[in-house]
Amino acid sequence: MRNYVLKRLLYLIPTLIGASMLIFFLYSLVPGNFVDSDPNLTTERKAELYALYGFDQPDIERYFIWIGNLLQGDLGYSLQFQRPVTEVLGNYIWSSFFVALASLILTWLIAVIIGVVSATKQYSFFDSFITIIVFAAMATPSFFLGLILIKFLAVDLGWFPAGGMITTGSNLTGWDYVKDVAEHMILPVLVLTMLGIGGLTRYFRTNMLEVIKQDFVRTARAKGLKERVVIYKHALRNALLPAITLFAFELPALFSGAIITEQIFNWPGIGAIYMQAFTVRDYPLLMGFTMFIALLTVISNLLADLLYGVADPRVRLK
Amino acid sequence: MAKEPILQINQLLTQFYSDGGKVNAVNNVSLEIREGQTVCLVGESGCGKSATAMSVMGLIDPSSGQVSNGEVLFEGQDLLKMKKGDLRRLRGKDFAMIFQEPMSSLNPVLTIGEQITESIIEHELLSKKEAKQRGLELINLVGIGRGEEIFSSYPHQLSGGMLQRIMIAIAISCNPRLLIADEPTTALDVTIQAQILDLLRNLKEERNMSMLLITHDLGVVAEVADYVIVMYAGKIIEQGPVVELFKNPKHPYTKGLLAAKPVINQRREKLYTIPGQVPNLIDLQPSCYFSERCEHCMSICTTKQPPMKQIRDSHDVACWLYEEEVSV
Amino acid sequence: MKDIDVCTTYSKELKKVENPPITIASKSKAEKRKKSSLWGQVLQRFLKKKIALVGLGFLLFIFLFSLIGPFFSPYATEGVNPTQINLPPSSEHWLGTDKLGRDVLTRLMFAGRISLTVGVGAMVLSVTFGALLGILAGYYKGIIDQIVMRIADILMTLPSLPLLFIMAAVMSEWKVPTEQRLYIVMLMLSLVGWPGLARLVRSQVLSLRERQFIQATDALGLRDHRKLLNHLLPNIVPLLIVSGTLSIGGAILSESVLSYFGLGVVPPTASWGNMINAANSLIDFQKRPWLWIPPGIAIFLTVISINLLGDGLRDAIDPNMKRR
Amino acid sequence: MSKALPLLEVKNLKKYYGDSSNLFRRNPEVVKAVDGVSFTIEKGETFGLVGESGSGKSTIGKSILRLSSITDGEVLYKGQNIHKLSKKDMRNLRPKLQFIFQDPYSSLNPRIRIGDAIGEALIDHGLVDKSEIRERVLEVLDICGLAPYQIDRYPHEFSGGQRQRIGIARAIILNPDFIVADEPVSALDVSIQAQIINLFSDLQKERDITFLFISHDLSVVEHLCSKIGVLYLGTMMELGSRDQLYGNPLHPYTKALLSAVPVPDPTLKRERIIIKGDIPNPADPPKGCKFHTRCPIATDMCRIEVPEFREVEANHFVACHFA
Amino acid sequence: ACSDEDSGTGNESEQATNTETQTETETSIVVEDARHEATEPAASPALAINRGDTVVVGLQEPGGVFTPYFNTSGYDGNVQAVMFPPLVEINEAGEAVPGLAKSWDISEDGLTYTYNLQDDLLFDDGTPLTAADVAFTLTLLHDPSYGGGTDITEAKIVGGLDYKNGDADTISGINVINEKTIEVTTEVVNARSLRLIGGQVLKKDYYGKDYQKGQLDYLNALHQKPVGAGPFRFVEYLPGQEIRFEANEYYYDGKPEVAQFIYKTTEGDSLQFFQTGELDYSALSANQDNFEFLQTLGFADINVYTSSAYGYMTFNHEKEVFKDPKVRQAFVLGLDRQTIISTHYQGYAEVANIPVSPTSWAYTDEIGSTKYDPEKAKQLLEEAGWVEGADGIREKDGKKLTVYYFTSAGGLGDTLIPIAKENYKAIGIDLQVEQMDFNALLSRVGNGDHDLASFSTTMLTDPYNGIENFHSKSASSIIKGFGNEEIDALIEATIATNDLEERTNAFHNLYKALDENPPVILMDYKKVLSGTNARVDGFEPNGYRGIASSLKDLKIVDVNK
Ligand SMILES: Nc1ncnc2c1ncn2[C@@H]1O[C@H](COP(=O)(O)OP(=O)(O)OP(=O)(O)O)[C@@H](O)[C@H]1O
Ligand SMILES: Nc1ncnc2c1ncn2[C@@H]1O[C@H](COP(=O)(O)OP(=O)(O)OP(=O)(O)O)[C@@H](O)[C@H]1O
Ligand SMILES: [Mg+2]
Ligand SMILES: [Mg+2]
Repeated sequence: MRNYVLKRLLYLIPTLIGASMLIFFLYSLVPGNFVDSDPNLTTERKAELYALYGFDQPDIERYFIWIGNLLQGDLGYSLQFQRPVTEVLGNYIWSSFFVALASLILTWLIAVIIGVVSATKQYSFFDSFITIIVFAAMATPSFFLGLILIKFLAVDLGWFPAGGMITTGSNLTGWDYVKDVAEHMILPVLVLTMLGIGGLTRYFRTNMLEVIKQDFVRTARAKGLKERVVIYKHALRNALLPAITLFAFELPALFSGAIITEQIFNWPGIGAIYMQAFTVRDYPLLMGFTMFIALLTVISNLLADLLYGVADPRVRLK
Repeated sequence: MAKEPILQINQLLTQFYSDGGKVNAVNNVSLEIREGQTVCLVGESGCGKSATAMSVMGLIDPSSGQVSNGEVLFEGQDLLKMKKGDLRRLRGKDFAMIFQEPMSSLNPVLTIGEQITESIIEHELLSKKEAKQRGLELINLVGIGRGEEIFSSYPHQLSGGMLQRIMIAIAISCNPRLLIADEPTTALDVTIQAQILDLLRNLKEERNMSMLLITHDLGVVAEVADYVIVMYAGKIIEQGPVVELFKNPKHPYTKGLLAAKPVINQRREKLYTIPGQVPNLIDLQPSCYFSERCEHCMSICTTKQPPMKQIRDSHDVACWLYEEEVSV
Repeated sequence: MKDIDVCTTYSKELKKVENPPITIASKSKAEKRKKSSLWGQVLQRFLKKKIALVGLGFLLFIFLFSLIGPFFSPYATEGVNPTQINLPPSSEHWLGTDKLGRDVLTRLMFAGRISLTVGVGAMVLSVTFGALLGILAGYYKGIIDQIVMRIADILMTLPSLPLLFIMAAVMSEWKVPTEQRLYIVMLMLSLVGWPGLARLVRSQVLSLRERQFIQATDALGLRDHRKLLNHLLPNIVPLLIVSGTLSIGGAILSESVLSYFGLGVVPPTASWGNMINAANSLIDFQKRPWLWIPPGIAIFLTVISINLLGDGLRDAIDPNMKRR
Repeated sequence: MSKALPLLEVKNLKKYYGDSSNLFRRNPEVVKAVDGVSFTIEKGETFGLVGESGSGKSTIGKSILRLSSITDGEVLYKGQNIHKLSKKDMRNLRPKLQFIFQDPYSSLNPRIRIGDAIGEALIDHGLVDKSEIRERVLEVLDICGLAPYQIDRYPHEFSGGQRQRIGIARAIILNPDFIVADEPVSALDVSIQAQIINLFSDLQKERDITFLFISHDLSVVEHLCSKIGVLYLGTMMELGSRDQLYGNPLHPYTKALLSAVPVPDPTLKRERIIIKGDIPNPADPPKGCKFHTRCPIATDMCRIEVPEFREVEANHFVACHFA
Repeated sequence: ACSDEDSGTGNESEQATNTETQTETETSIVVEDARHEATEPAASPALAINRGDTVVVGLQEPGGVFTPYFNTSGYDGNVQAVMFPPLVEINEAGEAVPGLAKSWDISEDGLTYTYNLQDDLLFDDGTPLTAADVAFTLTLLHDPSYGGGTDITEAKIVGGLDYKNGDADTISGINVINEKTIEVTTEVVNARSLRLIGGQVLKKDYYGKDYQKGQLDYLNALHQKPVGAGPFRFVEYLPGQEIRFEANEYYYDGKPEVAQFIYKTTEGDSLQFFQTGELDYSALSANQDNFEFLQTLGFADINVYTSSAYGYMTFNHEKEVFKDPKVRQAFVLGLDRQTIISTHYQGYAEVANIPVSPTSWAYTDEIGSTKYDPEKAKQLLEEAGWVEGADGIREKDGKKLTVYYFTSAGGLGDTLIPIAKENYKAIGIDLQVEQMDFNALLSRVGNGDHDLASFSTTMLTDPYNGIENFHSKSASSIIKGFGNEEIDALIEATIATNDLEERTNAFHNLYKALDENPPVILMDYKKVLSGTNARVDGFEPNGYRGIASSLKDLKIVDVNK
C-alpha cells in the first residue's frame, strides 16, 4: 500500500511538469500582459515596468524562475492585488469552497435519491418525468438560469438576496453571521445544483439499473430480505462505489469555483477573481491558480483511486 | 414413496418479453417434489430450467417477464397468489435457492459473515451475536475451517468452490425444507464439483430436505437424483425415477442426450449426435417442439403437441411414438 | 469548472456504454430475414422509443427550420433597421425585432445554422481526435499510450473554462474572417472535448483487446491496419455515436457560455448563445421577452432532444436495457 | 516413433505473470502460470492437455502460437524457435498455426459477416485471389456443416454450436499444419458438443492436421486425443498415451480427476476418491510437490522435495515420488 | 436579402431614406444633462431605509491597493478618492479648484508653483498634514523603484531626474517653505503640472517611516491600511464583498453627516441591487431603458451628466492605406455614426466632433463635423486611387480595400459592427471584425496588427489628455505613426501656457488641423446615468471626479416627508 501510494506520487511528477509547462506556455501565448492593460503608459514607462516585472526575459528563463519559486511553495506575486498569490487565493477560495460544497452535497443527495427511485421504477411516469426535468436543467445555460432566478426569486419575490455574501454593512457574528451567509448562498447553490444534478442523476440511474440486474441482488431477494434492504443495502452500495471516484474528481471543482455563477451572484469567490485577473493579465495569479487546480486534480485522481481501493473490497490494496 | 409432495407445480406458464414477442420460457409445466426427494431437472441451455426455479421463488424480474398462469403449491399454499410480504417471509426460510455462478451471486462489497447472518436475522429474529454463532457453525458445516477468518473476508478473497459452499450455507441457514439448486456445480472444476455434490447429498440426508437440482450434466443427474425431469423448449418431455429413466429412456431426445455424451472408459469411434439445434421459443407452432430434430418424426408430430403419457409407474413421456391411438 | 461541466457529465454517463452490445440470440428464420444486420436491429429497437423519436423529430424540425427557413423570410439577418427597433411580436415580425431592428425569427434561423454547425463540428472534431488517439493508445499501449494519455491527463488537469479563455485569446491572434470565427470556436471546444473521449475509447479498446475475437486477429496474423479499421473501429462506433450525439448538446451549450464571455461567435453573426446573451440584462429580460425566449427555447429544446436521442440510441444500441 | 523431427517441441516452457510495468521495484507476486513444461507433439497427433481451471492450459496454448510472450524456454516448430522469429517471418508462418477459442460468443467479431470473417485472413495474407475467396469460404462452410446461404450473416444470427463451427472454418481455411483448440466444446450443450467433437475427429482424419486439444473434460479428451498431458498449477503431472493414462493412471492427481468425473449411470456405485481442499493460489504455490496439499498419499518428503518428472514406462512420464 | 445587393443605385436610394429618418430622430433624441428628482421617495425599499446613516455605493472588485499612486486597478483609485483628496481639485467644468491646498501661485515665467495648504489640516489619524508630507510624496514618486502608473517626471521638476536616475539625495526643485507652504520649481512650462504636482498626499511619518531610496517594497504592507485626509476614514476591507469607511472627524471641511460609507463589490450593471435597495447609488450604462427603469422605481433621484471622456476608432497609421488623409476622411464620412450612436445609446450619447468632451472649457461645436456622407467618402476614395473592383470592393495596385477592425466584446460593438459593415460595404470597403478581450486588444493594437480599433479615453481631467497621443513623439501604442511637425507644434502649444484663454485658442487651432487630417474616427461623448436612492441627499456626480467630490456632502433624509 505504501509503495503503491509512493509510486503513484512519483508518477504525478511528469504530469505536473507537463501541466506546468502547458500552463506557462499557454499563458505566455496569450496576447497582452499586465503592463499593457494601461493604455496611458508611455513607452519608456512600459519598458521600465517590463524590466521591473521581468517581462523582458525570455520565456524559457521565466518558466524556470517561476517553476523554481513554485517548488518552494511560492506561487508568485499578484500584480493586480500587489500581494502574494497565495494570500489572494486564500482570501477568495473559501467562499467558493463553501458554495461548491453545499451544492455538491445537495447534488449528490438529490441525485442518489432520484437515481434510485427512477431506476427501480424504470419507465414509470416518475422516471420519464424526472428524465425530462433533469434534461431540462442540463439544457439551460448557467448564466441564463442565474438570471431567471435573480429576476423571479430575488427581485420580484424578494425571498432571497440578489447577490453578495453578507448583508452589506452588517456586523453580524456567530450564528447570525452563518445565517446571513447561508441566506446569500441559497441562490448560487441552487443554480450549481440544478446544473450538476442532471449528469449525476443519469449516472446513478444507469448504475442502479445495471446493479439491480446483477446476480447478487437476486440472491438477496432469494434470501427473503425486505425490498428496502435489497435496494439500499445491496444494490445502492454497489452503485455508489464507482461514484466514489467521481466524488473525488469533484474536489478541484470545489476550489476552482464556478466562474459564471459567482459572477452572476456577485459571490466573492475565486471564479470571479479569476475572470478579473484574466482581463488584466495578472499572470502570476492566473498561473498560480491554474497550477493549484492542476495539482488538486492530480491529487484528487490519486485520492479517487485510493478511496476506491478503500471502499471496494475487491480492489482493496494490500 | 408415498410421501406428501412438498412442492407441486401445476400448469405453470412463465413468459418473458422480448423484441419478437412473448417467450414461453416455461410452458405448461407440471411437476411435484416429495418430501426428502431429490428431483433433477435436465435439459439443454435455454430450455427453461432456471425460469422454472425462478418462478417458484417468485423472482422473475417484473420488467422482463411474468408468471402468466398456473399454480405453485408449497405445502399446499399457492405461492403465486400469496401476498408479496408473505412470500418474502417464506423465501429463504422454508425454501431456499443456490445459484450457478457463486462469484457473482454474492455481494462483492459485503463480508461473508454479513451475508450469512443477514437472512438468519431476518427470518429467525436472532440477535447479531447469536446469528454470528449460527453463521460460524454453518461455515463449519459446509466443510470450510477457519470460520472466524472466513466470516470477515470478502467474496473475492475466496475461491469458487468455497463461495459455492458459502452459498449453500446461506441457503440452509434457516433450515429450509426445500432447496433449489440451479446448476450449482457447472462453474466449478470436476474435483470441486465432486466435493459439492457430496456435501449436498450429505446435507440432504442429515436434514431431510427436499431438493430440486437443476443441471445439464447427465453424469451429475445419475449421481444424485431420485427422480429426473427432462425439459425441452420450455416443456417437460419425459420424467421418471432415475434408474428407470437411464435404463429405459423413451423419448428420442432423452435417448439422444444419453447417447451423445462421451463417457469415460467407454470410448466410441463416433458420438451419437442429435442434428440441428434447439428451436427459438418465440414463434413455436403447435407441434412437438423436438420434431425438427427427431429421427422418428411423423406427420402428426409437426402439427400437434404430444400429451404427457404415463408409460410405467411414475415414468411419463410426451411423445407420439407412445400413443397407441394415433399410430394410424 | 462546474459551469461548463456539461461535457464531463456526459462522459460520466457514457461509462455505461463501454461494453458493446453483443446480441446472443438465435432468431427464427422469419426474423433473420427481416433483420439481417446489426444496425437494422438497432434501428428497430430505436423506432420503439417514443421519447427518442420525439427528440429526433424535433431535431429534424430544427434542422429544417434553420436550413431552409431563411429562404421563406422576407428579412435579412444583418439588415439593420433603426426605425424598427425592439418591436414586440406582430404579424409582420412574428417574434419581434431586436435592438437593431432585425427580425428575431430570421436571426433565430440563421443562428440555428451557426449553433448547429458549431455543435456538430465540435463533435466531429473531438470524436475524430478522441477516437483516433484513443484507439492508438489502447491498441499499441506502451510508449504511444503513455504519450497520448499523459497529454490527455495534462489537458484534463486544467479547468476547462480557463482553458477556453486562454485558447480564445491565443487564437484571436489568427486572422480569421468574422464569418469563420465559428470554426475557431469549434476547434476550441473540441480541444477541450477530446481527452475525455480518448480515455473512454482507450479503455474500451483495452477491454476489446482481451476479447477473443480481437485475439483471433493475432492468431490469424492480420495486418495492423486491418485489425484497427475492420475489427476495433466498428466495435467502438456505438460508443462514438452515443457520445457524439450527447456532445453536440454540450457544445451548443458551451458556445452559449463562450458567447456570454464574448469569446464565442462574433456578431453580427448570430448564434443562439449570443442572441440570448444580447438580451442578458434585467431590462430586456423584463421588457422584451421576445428577445430571449426564442433562442432560450431553441437551445433548450435542441439540447433536450439531442439528449433524448442520445439516450434512445444508447438503449437501442445496448440491448441489455430492454423495454417490454 | 521415428527419429524424425517432431512437429512441435516445447522445452521447459515458463510463463510468469507479474506486474512488470513497475518501474521501481519488481513485484514479488508473480504468478508462475506455466513453470517448466516440456512435451513434444508428432505430426498428425492430437495432444490433449487437461487440468483444472487456472492450471495454465490456455497459457501454454497461447505461448506456443506466440500469442503471448514467454518468460523462458523454447517452442520449436519444425525445429525453428517460434519466439525468436522476426515479426515478418512470424506473420508468414501464422497461417500454418491456428487457434480455436473457447467462447463461441466472443470469438467472432459481432460486426463482421461470417463470410468475411472466414475469408479475411486469406486476403490479408494474399494466399488466394479475391475472386476465389467466396468459393473457398463456401467450401469450408460445407466441411464444417454450415449452409452456403449463411455466408452473409452476422455472428449473432448463429447458435453457439454454429459459431464454434465458424471458428473452426476460419482456422482450417488457411490449411494449417497445427491447430491449438482451447476448450472448444466446454461452452456447448451435450447435443451440440457431440456434433463439434465429431467434426474434430473428422478433421483429424481427413486433413492430417495436428492438434493441441485443451480441455478440462476428461471424457472429451479421451475421445479425441492420442496423447495426453495432465497439468496442475503450471506443472505437468503426468504425460502419456491415452491408453496408458486412462488404463493405468499413475499420479494420484490423475486418479482423482478420473474418479471425480460423474458417470451417467445411476446403477454404477464406484469407489470415488474425493480430494479435499481447493486449488492453491497460483501466486503462492505449495513448496515441494505442488499437489501435496490435496494428495491423499502425501508424505513429508512431498512437502519438501519436488518430484522428478520421470519416464516410468515408454513415453509415460509422471511427477510423483510414489509412482 | 437586400444587404447582399451590389447595385449601387438601389443602395443609394435606400441610404438616402435612412439618413432622412435619422436626422429626424437625431434632433429629438439627445438627452439633456439633468437631475430628476424621485417621484415617490417613499417607495424606497425597507432594506435601504433600515440601513440608517450608512451609504452604500457599488464598485467593481478593487485590487486592494489603497495607497495612492500605487494602485494598478482604476477601481482602487475610486477607493483612494474617498480618503485622499488632492491638493488641487477639479470641478464639473474641468477647472482647477482648491482641495487640500486652499490656494496656489504660479510664477510669472510659469515654472514655479507655490501651494498654500488649508488651515488645520489633519490626517484621519489626527496628526497634522504639512508641506513636508507633500514633499515626501513628490520625492517618493521620483524613486527609482517606484512602479506605479503616475509619471511625475512629466512635470520636469528641477532635480527630479537627478534623484531618479542619479545619486542625488533630495530633489532640488522641491522647497518646503513652511509647514503650510511648498514651492516646486519646474524646468518647462506645462499647463498640467499644477495638478500633477498638486495631487494626493501621503503621510510621511506613515508611508515614509522605513523609506530608503530605491526600496519601496515595505509599502506593500501598508496598501490595505491607508491613512488619508479625506471625508471618510478606512475601516475594513472584505475582499470581494465590501470596503467600509467611517466619517472622518478630522476632515478639514467638517465631519460628514453620514456615519458610514461602503463600497460594495458588484459586477457590471447592478440594477438588481439598486432595485432591492442594497445600493444607495448606482451608475448605470446610460440608455433609455435604464433611465426608464430608474423612473419606474420611483424612489430614484436620477442624474444624467456627460462624461469627460470620448470614444474613438483609431487608424493604424503605420499601414500604407491610412497614410493618405483622404482615405481616413472617407472612413470618417462613410460611417453613419449618428445611427450607431443613437441606436445604441438611445439618446444618451452624442456623436463626437472634436477630441474633447462638451463639458470641457476647450470644447466648441464650431469645429469638426458629425455628418454621414457616403458620396463624399466615395469621392475621396476615388481621389486617393481606390477604385471599385469587380465584387464592389475597392482596389488599388491590385490590393483590396479590406480592413480589419478590432474591438472588445460587448458594448457599442454589438451595434456598431453590423452597421459599420453595411456602411463600409456601401462605399466599397470590406470590413472584417475581430472581437477579443480588452487586454488582447491593447496588445494586438500595440503590435500593429489592426487597421481599425475601438477605444475610449479615460476621464480627461485636462483636454490635453485627449490629444497628447496625437503627437508624433507620443509613446502611445494605440495611435502610432500619426502626426507631423505641424501638428506636434499645435499640440505642444496647448500646454505651453497656464493661461486658459490662450490654451483654448491653441486647442481650437489644433482641432481644426485634426479635422483635415483625422488621427481617429471620433465616435461619441457618452452620458452617465446614475440613480440615487431618494433617502440619500448630496450625490453630485460629475464627468471629472464621479462622486468623489460630493461624498463629504452626503445626508440621509426621511423619505416619508
Ligand atoms: N430476463 C429474461 N428476459 C427475456 N428472456 C429470458 C430472460 N430470462 C430467460 N429468458 C429466456 O427464457 C428461456 C429459458 O431461460 P432459462 O434461463 O430458464 O434457461 P435454462 O434452462 O436455465 O438455461 P441455462 O442452462 O443456460 O441456464 C430462454 O430462451 C431465455 O432466452
Ligand atoms: N494476463 C494475465 N495476467 C496475470 N495472470 C494471468 C493472466 N492470464 C492468466 N493468468 C494466470 O495464470 C494462471 C493460468 O491461467 P490459464 O488461463 O492459462 O489457465 P487455464 O488452465 O486456461 O484455466 P481455465 O480452465 O480457467 O481456462 C492462472 O492462475 C491465471 O490467474
Ligand atoms: Mg439456467
Ligand atoms: Mg483457459
